[in-house]
Amino acid sequence: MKIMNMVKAINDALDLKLKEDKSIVVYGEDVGVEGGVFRVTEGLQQKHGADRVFDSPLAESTIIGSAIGMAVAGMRPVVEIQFSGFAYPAFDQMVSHLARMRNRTRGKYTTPAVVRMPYGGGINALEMHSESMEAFYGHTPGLKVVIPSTPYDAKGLLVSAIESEDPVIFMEPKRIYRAIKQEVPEELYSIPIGKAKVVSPGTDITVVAYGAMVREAQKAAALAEKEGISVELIDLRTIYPLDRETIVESVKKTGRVAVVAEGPTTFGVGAEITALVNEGAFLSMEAPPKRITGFDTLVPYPQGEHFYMQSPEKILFEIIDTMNY
Amino acid sequence: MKIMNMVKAINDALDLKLKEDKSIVVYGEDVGVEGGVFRVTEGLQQKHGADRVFDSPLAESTIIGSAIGMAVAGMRPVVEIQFSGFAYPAFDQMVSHLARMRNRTRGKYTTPAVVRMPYGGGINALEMHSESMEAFYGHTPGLKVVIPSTPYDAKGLLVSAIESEDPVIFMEPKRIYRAIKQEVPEELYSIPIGKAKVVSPGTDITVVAYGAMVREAQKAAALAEKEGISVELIDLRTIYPLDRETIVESVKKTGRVAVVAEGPTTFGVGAEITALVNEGAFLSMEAPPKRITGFDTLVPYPQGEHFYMQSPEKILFEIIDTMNY
Amino acid sequence: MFDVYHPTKKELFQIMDNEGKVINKEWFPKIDDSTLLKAYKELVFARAADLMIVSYQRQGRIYTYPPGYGQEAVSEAVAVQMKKEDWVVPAFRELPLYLAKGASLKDVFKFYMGDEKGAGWSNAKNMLPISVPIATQLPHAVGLGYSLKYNKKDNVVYAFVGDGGTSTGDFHEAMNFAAVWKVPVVFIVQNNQFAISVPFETQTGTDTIAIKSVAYGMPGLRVDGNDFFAMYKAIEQASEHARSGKGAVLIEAVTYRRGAHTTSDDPYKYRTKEEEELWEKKDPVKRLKAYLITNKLWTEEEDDRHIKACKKEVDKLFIETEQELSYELDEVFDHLYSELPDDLEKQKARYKAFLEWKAKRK
Amino acid sequence: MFDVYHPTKKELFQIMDNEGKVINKEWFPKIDDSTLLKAYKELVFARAADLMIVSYQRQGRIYTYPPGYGQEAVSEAVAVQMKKEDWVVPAFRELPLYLAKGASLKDVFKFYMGDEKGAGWSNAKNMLPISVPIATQLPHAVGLGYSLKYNKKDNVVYAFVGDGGTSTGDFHEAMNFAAVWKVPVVFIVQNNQFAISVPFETQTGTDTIAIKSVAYGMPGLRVDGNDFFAMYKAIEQASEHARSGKGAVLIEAVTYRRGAHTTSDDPYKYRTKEEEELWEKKDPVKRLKAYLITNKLWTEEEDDRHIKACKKEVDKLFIETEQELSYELDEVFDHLYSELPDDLEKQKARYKAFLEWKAKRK
Ligand SMILES: Cc1ncc(C[n+]2csc(CCOP(=O)(O)OP(=O)(O)O)c2C)c(N)n1
Ligand SMILES: Cc1ncc(C[n+]2csc(CCOP(=O)(O)OP(=O)(O)O)c2C)c(N)n1
Ligand SMILES: [Mg+2]
Ligand SMILES: [Mg+2]
Repeated sequence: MKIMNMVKAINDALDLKLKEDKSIVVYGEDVGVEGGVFRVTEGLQQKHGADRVFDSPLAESTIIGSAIGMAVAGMRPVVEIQFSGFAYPAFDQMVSHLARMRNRTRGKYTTPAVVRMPYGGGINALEMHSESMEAFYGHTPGLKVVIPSTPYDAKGLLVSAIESEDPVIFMEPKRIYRAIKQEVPEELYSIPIGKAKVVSPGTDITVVAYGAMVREAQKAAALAEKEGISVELIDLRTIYPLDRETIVESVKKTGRVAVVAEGPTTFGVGAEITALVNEGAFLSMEAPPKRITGFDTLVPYPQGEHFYMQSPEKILFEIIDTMNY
Repeated sequence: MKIMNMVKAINDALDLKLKEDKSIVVYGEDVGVEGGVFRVTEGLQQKHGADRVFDSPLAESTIIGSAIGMAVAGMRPVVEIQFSGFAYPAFDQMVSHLARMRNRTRGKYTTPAVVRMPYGGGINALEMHSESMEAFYGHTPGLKVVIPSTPYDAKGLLVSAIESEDPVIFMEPKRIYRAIKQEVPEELYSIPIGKAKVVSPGTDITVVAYGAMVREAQKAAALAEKEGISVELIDLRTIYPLDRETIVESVKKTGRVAVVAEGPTTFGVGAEITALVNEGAFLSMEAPPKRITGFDTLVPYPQGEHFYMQSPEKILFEIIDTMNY
Repeated sequence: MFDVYHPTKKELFQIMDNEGKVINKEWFPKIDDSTLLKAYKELVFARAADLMIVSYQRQGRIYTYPPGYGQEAVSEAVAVQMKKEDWVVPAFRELPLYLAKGASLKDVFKFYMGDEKGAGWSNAKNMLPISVPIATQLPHAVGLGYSLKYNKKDNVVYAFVGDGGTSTGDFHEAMNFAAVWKVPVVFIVQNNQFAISVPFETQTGTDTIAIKSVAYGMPGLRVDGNDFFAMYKAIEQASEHARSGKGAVLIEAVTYRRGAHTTSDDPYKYRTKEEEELWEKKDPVKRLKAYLITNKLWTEEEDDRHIKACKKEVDKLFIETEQELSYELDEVFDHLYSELPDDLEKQKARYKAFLEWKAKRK
Repeated sequence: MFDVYHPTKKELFQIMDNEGKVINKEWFPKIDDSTLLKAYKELVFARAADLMIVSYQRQGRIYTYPPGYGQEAVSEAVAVQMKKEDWVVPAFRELPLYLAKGASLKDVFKFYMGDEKGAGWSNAKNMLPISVPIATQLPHAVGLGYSLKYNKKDNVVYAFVGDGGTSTGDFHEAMNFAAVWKVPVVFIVQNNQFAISVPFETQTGTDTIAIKSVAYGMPGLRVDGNDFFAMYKAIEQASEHARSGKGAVLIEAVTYRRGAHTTSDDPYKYRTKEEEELWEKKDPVKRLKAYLITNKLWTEEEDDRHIKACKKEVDKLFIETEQELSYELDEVFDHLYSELPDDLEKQKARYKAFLEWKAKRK
């Protein structure tokens, strides 16, 4: 075991997998020489060579498009999009090809590529650097969407993503890239994609979160505890395919649910969780599911970002509201 | 009044607005000389000149990107994306600029452009020609998303879209481009964006639909009638901003709701309708909202499309199921 | 050769004239007679199939189809000299090449009859499916090229796109990546003068496509795409260049789509009969046939017989395909992921429940 | 001029050397002394501001900032000769130009302090905001150009992008549209040798950016971007071309980003001190100053005084901005749509309810 932050844990997963499997290559803007603007790929080029870890020209569509070609040819590309807000030029490649090649060719050609992208707010960044638009990818048939919330999960989930036979959009909560440190095994291990995790059990209300919001929800749960409310906190870990069962079972027990997510509310993750709870635990529901999610606005520039971001107190406010329903 | 199909009604709206307002231009691939692959812009170049109605190179990103520039400069571009499945190369321009320019500049620069795109299945087309991904746009803060279901609505809503100070994604259900004929006023009129329409009142269950699905839902409602089920059918007309009130009021009365939509279920329109009903009419709900929506798959090629598309019978099946809850 | 016909000179590389007479001996390729005849027969077969698919479409036995009529020599020039492990990245009008790569015509039929089972070319090795979104396949070609280079194979990637496709961002990005990464990709632009109704002059600001190679520091060549020998030589040179590790090449094949854009299109909205007649004279099959007959490699009688045989074969395969056609619910669900996710499992089960209900109801 | 320095010749258009000596009299532009001094003073002001913003950032008084240090002459050459109604479409390193266009330095501060109120350049006419997603602004320039042409105005659009930006699809599409539509856009590529850590050779397959103009049938010119006179002349010629209805032009301004990519970047990861020193010799402000002093238009004393005055002015404005800084909840909601949709109204109200609850709770 070694103390790692998320940056190191991801780096470690890449390093170990690069060592193990020669079909893996890692590339993207500034990924090679510089080791990424967040230093996630630091040292990997020196260790594994410039034909395996390298810089690409500034063009997201062909970063992902070329990865599709490599994957079809049997390689395992792990590409980085510098910020999720710059993935949109590649949206067509993701929606039209990355997600579709297997289905289109009845499994003859597959695209087991991983697209890593830091996402989310809270780092006082310029516009387009703080998005949480995971629902776009969750709504795209053919993709898997994974979001870790801790260094330990980041390593284990990334290993699974790389080993997955399906394309995975791997979104990294950059806000907690270095904020959480944790004991992480030095060897390879994997955490299954598609399984949520009950972070802490509780009896009064289920709170569903993922990415950087898990930590906020944990703090909120502690505050709620003081108010006599027992929160069952679930970390989604995977946005698609959703682990509906874990959530439904929890809500059957608690009768109440709140979703904490950064992205815009409408057509967002909170809506889908609401729907699945309705479909799976209708008769247990004692209050309407609560969406503690982003405004239907842009993420404000840093001066206004605090209005937009979820805080433990705001989560508590909504939990109490739901308890009082 | 004149009998028109949807193609003619849209053509009429464009023609009248082009005549009225010199700041309007209409362009896109094959829009000018040919009059569009669906003939929606037929005759407009001859009438209004090649500097106002014209063909563009094959490049969706710059079709929409250039429209942003024109709109900022005070023009009113109405651009066509040939099929909604080819809008993804322009996704970045829509998400990062079309939707954001007003907010970014605190209203100094605005982008009152209309992006028309035929969408939806049921025409036995090749891959990428049958998508219903309106949830992508509905989830994008800064856009309005409008979908007509009849010739009359198409004309009136398009006029509103062109007159709107905000950018509008105008999605046209190509499956019923020529299938429905109706009396349509020859003069200009507008239908407000953001207001749903109660197509037919009922007491047992609310069915929410839009675009080509309204017609299927109408047929289903007729079948349900025979089974003794009274359906209140609502045509959303606008995907964002949603007319939550009309739906909530209806469900308060009926206690049950089903959503009919072509797009994938997960993170789709059905989820959002479920959430808004929970939030607005929780205590009136007698059954979980039903999503009669697309599989989380690609739209199959024509031989398999019938499995994917909603039919009156399938809608009835789910309505009965919800009534029996 | 790339210097002699440098794109800045704006010359068109040709070897034979419209009557099949060799006008440029210097660059005449070395092809033995049997290969040449094979190529011609394949051309004729593809043309027969193409025309018949259009007529099946008219009969309502197939959905929308984009004919390759008039452009066949471009992809046949690749077909006849590619290696087994070379990759083909199609646009959607390269019928002779699909067949030469091992695709069964039945798969082509299935695809245009609306069945995914035809899309992946089940019998062919190393060929991507037809690309519906224009030019989006070119980045894939770069990735395939990278894999060849990475694995030190001496194969190449043949990537096709149309004149319209050169306006897209993906065209540019792929060309630039290919140049920077020095990958073995031969980009072939089939400049057939139109993108649906939009003529070349409305599509791009240059007189040629070949000149665009200059922007990538890549060899480029403007070739008469209806001149089989010129196309053959161009592909030979480009392949050699790419195969030997010197990087990518851009070939502009000047040709003409003699048919409609697709069976849903009406060309008379945007072009004239005169123009069509002009290009009829330059027809690639006609020209190669003239060469073969002049050089006593082929006769009119053989030609008639071959055409008839082709048509018969095509029709036999088509009828078989019609009979084999089937589409189960599983097809909708089972190929999207490596394992069926729970959600899809449930959605499938739900649909089956509906079918049962429906059956009972009647 | 575009023929004389045709990009296929791969020449660099220069007028003065590193010591400010005129080495190319033939193309020396006509600028009167007062305009020249104005330009120089603006350069110095922008540089002072730029350097001070970096130091404010170090002090934690501003967020991430991308310095323009070393590239100032490129945009100043536009600043000093553009017309009032000309459009400016920035990338994000054109500080002298923003100010000349009428933007207040306070807006620049606000933007980098994280306040949207600075983004729209409240006092400036016809200038788009800084473009965060690289090169995506270029299609907007085409649309602005179309509107000028459509409305028969003799204005032009100056659109900026970096060397990295030329790899994007939007760069290509915009260039192609501009060529086909013949719109009055002057595209200015600031080739500062790097895109963050990625050097020019890893970015593109050609030796120059100017050569890419050939792919669009557009005039192109490779200019020493650190040579104010060369830049001035190039912009003058390009503007004349565009203004007179002849269409777009591509200018490659060869320059160097002397600072970090942004204040979060560490250039020593990817470049050497030696390289930096090399480019220090070519610094644009230093060179213009040398010219002015040699030609007795300016003195060291005046320079010192001016720099001091600039710094004082910058600091005054910065402190004022700090004091004025404010951000209300309404700012988050009220500018997204022309009218506040119900959903946003409710979300805002809900947030206010939370704030009240929170206030009471304490
Ligand atoms: C991204 C995208 N936009 C639009 C279309 C619709 N479309 C299909 S073919 C075509 C024209 C293609 O022209 P070209 O590249 O010259 O190929 P050709 O059809 O002439 O072979 C268009 C616009 C598409 N398939 N993909
Ligand atoms: C579409 C997009 N991808 C990635 C980024 C992140 N990014 C910001 S600046 C930059 C490099 C830009 O290089 P260049 O165009 O040469 O401009 P320079 O910074 O050198 O002025 C990158 C990759 C971005 N802003 N937008
Ligand atoms: Mg074409
Ligand atoms: Mg640069």
